[in-house]
Amino acid sequence: MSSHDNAPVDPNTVELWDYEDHGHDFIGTRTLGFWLYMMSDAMIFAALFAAHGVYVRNFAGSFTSQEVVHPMNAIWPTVFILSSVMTYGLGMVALKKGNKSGVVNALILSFLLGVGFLLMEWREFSELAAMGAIPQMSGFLSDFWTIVIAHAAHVLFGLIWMAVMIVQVAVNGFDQNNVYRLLNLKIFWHFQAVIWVSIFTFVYLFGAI
Amino acid sequence: MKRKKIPMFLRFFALIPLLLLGGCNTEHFWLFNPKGPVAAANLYYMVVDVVIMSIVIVPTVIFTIWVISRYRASKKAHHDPKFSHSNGLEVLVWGIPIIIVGVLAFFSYEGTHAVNPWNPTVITKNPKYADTKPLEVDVVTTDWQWMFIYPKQHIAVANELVIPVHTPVHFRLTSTSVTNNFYIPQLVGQVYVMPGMRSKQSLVATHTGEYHGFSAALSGGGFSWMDFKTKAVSEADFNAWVEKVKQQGRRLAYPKFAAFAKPTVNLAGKVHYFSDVQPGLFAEVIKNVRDGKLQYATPMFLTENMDSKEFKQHSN
Amino acid sequence: MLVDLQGPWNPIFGRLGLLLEVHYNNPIIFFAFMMVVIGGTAALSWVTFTGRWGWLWREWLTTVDHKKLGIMYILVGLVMMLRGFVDALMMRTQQAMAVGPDSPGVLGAAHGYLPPYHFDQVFTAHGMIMILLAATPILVGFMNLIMPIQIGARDMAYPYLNALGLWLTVAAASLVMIALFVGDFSHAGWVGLTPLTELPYSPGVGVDYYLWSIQIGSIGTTIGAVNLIATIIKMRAPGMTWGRLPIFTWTTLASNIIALTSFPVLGVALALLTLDRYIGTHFFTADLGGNLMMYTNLFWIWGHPEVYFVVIPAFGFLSEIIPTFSEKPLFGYVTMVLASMAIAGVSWTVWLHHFFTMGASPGVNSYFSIATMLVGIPTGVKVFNWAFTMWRGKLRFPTPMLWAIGSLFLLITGGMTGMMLAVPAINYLVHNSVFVIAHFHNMFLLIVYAAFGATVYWWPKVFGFKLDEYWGKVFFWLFTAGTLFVFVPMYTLGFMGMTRRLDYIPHTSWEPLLLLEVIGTGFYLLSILAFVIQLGVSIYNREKNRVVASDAWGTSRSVEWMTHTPPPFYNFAVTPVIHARDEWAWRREHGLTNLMPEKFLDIHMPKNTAVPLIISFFTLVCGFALVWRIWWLAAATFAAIIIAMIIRSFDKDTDYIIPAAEVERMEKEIVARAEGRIPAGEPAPVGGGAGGAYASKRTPTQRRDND
Amino acid sequence: MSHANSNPIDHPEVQLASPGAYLVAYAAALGAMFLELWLVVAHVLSPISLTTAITVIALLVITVQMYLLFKLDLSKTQIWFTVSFIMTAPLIFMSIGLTIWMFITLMQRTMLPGM
Repeated sequence: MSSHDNAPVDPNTVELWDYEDHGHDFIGTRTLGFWLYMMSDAMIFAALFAAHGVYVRNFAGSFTSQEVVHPMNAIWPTVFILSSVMTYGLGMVALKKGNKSGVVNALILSFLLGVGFLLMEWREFSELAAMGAIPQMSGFLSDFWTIVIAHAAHVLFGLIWMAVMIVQVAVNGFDQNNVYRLLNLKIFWHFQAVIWVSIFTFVYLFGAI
Repeated sequence: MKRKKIPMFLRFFALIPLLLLGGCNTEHFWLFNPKGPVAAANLYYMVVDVVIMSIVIVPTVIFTIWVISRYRASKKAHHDPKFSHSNGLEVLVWGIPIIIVGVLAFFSYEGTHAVNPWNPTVITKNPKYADTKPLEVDVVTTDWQWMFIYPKQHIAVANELVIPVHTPVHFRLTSTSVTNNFYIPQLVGQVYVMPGMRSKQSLVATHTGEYHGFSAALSGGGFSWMDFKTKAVSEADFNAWVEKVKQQGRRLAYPKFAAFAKPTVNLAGKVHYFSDVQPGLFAEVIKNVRDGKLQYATPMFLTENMDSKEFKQHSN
Repeated sequence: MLVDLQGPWNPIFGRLGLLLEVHYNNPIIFFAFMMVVIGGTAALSWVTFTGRWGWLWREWLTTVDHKKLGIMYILVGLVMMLRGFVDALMMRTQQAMAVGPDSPGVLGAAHGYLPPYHFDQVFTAHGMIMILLAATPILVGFMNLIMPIQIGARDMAYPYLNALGLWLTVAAASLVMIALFVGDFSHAGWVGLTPLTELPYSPGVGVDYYLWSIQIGSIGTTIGAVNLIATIIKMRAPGMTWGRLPIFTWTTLASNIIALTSFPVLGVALALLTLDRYIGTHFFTADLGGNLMMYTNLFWIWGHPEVYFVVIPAFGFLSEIIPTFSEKPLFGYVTMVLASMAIAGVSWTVWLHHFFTMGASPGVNSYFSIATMLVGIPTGVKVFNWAFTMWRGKLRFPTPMLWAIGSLFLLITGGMTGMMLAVPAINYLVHNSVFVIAHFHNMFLLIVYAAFGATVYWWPKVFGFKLDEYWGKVFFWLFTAGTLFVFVPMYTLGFMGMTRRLDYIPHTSWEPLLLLEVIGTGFYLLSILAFVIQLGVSIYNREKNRVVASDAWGTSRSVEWMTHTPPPFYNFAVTPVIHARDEWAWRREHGLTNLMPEKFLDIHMPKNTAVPLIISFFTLVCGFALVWRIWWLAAATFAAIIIAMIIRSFDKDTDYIIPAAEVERMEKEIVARAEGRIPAGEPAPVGGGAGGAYASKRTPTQRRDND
Repeated sequence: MSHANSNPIDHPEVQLASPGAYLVAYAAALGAMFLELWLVVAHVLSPISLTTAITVIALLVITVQMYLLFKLDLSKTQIWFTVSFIMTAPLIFMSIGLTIWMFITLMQRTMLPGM
């Protein structure tokens, strides 16, 4: 591990400057940065899950988790979000083949499934509000609403992004920018599936036990 | 250059405050004058910690100063421009800190149990106090006063703590509003006093006398005035004091306590005595805080005004 | 409204009606306001009368050059540090004045001159500003400025995001400055103690200012962290393997790993508190199932790693400065890298030591105590390694080295008191006492010393002339006198049992030491004066102190000394190939110091953009609207942010290419200038800490995307 | 000049997409979620083993997703994704685990019912 190479150096042959200039891998740099952001986002959910672990039994005489959490209903948003992620994946397969209409169609399908997911969550939470289980009632309810809506907000942001990407791909095709954005959105969207698996298991199913 | 002299001279200025360390009156160093086994244990661990670290820090400082003076360019000492690695030294630089931290870890573990607020083994494992019946005191902090309730004696004192010497005192602590920190430097270290929760603390005073107690956690505007005197008195004096308070005859039930808990700054250092305290008051306070029934909002004009006229309106 | 607000609210102006009710009859605020108005007017008039608006806009406000962004980061940090220092002055004088029940009170205060809630705001602002808006921007600034050149890169991985990170930090700083005059600031300590920060106990807008400004600033820092990590991983020059990475780059990596993963947790802590205050949830309330210690927990999950986020780059500075002035390579490079990474890793397992006194079980406390002490191992290793770096060296003591050695001794004392605090049995006595304050100021001063050392060290690289040594030494010794006069008495007061955050001092025995601390702040004040004089004298004498060599100190070792001084906006005409750990020292030893490549290539550069500035402006307005609960404005500006991002995503004209011939012309001009063939007075088209002049003057010849 | 592969679709990360992996990940995740749901609804296990079982299943699903959706492996294009994930994962577990540990002990000590 010596820091200095003691072998004699011939000043005439040593390569001091990189005349080949390979440049850097533009798409790879963009996706890596987005993945790093995703790790940061994962920590947001880590903090929220840590909070969930603390508030999980703080009902304060209000609704208990069994009264609020219905995994039988929550399985349907699960089907929607996982399907949306899968169709986005198929869009990535179309991208690999350079199939523009395939990508656009997959994105539209994925978008619609995502909207379906949000509508179901909307219904679930309006029902909760109607029965009075609002976040102001107890620490547990504050936590439950926050953690699920934090995920829903991510999905909403993903849907806006997806809508923009549908236009971008339709207009500009697969240029360098669009390709890296599609890859980043893939990371973002697939990540929502991972988070939802955690929420379904650790919030909905644990809450029902 | 002539003017280069000035900064050299300034350096010695910088050392003046160090003289203070030698010259100060030790009586005011509360941390070095413990009056009970808990604070004494704290001090013991501080000394042990510093001594163990000095074993490595003192030689390091001496070595560094020696290197700085020995190898200045003007001294023309041996210069080794390639020296950047040595397995022996690497083992040394990792080994020494690991050993020191290992030893300190042992003392830390031991000390944590010795002064654990829930069960300080310096008191509970000490045969000297095994037969003494402990005194129980419930502490409730408000914005910004202290209420010390003696549940067995059915008395309560605001802003003053009186305890008998050589008797373990067990505290249960809670707050009505925000977090405070119960601290009597010469007797016992700190523990948070949290609303809706019950923390514990224990101490023994070994010398009679008056000790300063205060809240060590910021709790709003009246926080600096949250002092209380801790009077450690003899067993007989304590009993006499209890009798005296009992005769005052001011009843303390929950409604009266709720009125007491309104935001008040203890500017004048007032002490109140209550007798005939409602049993279970402490638990009722916690329950009401947890249910959101005991809560006084700090008035807006108090926090927003840059004038203490309104602040004084809230003082006793 | 969702929550019970004290005071007025209406749909158009939100809570701004409060300003009519609350009277600010305090001359301090008026004075501060006048200072800001006069300073602001002076700056703006200077820009206007010298006709520099175009220059300001082209060269600085819309730049994406990492060097300029770095300079602006440091400038923001220094300005906020001055603000934080004024807060410190007020705290020290208030405490020295308000001793004992007989102490006089002026300006409406019962004791001293600051009423309790005003004093509370002062120390809250001091803490929050010094950590998040002074230390963090200054260190991030140095990372921006130096790290890309150190790895032989043209720019950061995402120049646009880099600008966004800076301007978000500026937005956060602006929001804090607005809080000084429009409304008030939080009075609950920089950690935002719950439930004191809950709406019933903090009914005003102060805590909201605190929440939103930190939230905005921390988004900026997270963006910066993504950028810096990706740059280190992806943008290294050929041959710059991990084993050859300069040590400051390693520490940048270590500390940004911390920032990337810990700031989100702070975001969550603040967001949950925001929900409590805005819609009435029960996260950190004492009632209805809230858990007030959970905030403290989340805050310190971020807070402790954050401490190392700011200290690790300071270690990096020392590891660059000490070898240069010892004329030796750093001792134990591998060990230093491992130690930095170990500190970053262990920093995640120790946070409970900030609330040992919460009353967790002895098992929990012992675990966190021992984990905390583990940090002492890599830190001790670093101290030994620096000592062995100086051993058998050829030591010179210009100001950077003085700051570095000062920093080293501060690390030893601060480390020792830190190990004391890590033991619960000791911590119970000194937690929340001024001993703790002395300890962490000790540690932060270590960073300040290292940062001032780094400023002097890299100043010639960035600006092309050295700082004045005489005034630099005066500055150093005055500052050191300040440090000793303030913090030796403060440690002593800690042993006397004095606790922190007192606006009124009940015990008269503390008075003499408090007065000494005021003398210390006087030394600090003089030292700042010396610093200003140092800058002034150096700028006045810049031709005399001009540095033309790429290596200003003659014994520097890493790659940033391998480009022109000051570096052109493209950093390197041709990307260097790296052969050794200390590449510049290696080239010097082999006589390969010629900076002129044999041939030139096209250079690909990002174009200036105003979008980060616009987004940050909307963010600032959005933050202000949220503080005052003006919902329509908050919604409108939030939508504007999203729309600005979408519009930007359709902009394909974001880069340009400098043809090889043009690069050659500029390089030759730089060399000619260095050799004195072009008079130094001539305005430089490139250089001066970098261009952008070129970037904005010329139309792009080629776009990046040819699809 | 600066980009050897002029067609962005040829980028290795685009070429990672594979319908098989996405379909398997989809089926595995959905199947596992239904399995967990059945375990909870059917009450065939004791609460402790049920909790353990669904935790293990969820962690397995996440691992499968990490491998099949994000293609985390040690190949040249993916190594830094994997490294950053491996460095983040312990922090996630530590912040959740230590928080829950310290708050369980704190609640046992300070929030006794009726106290």
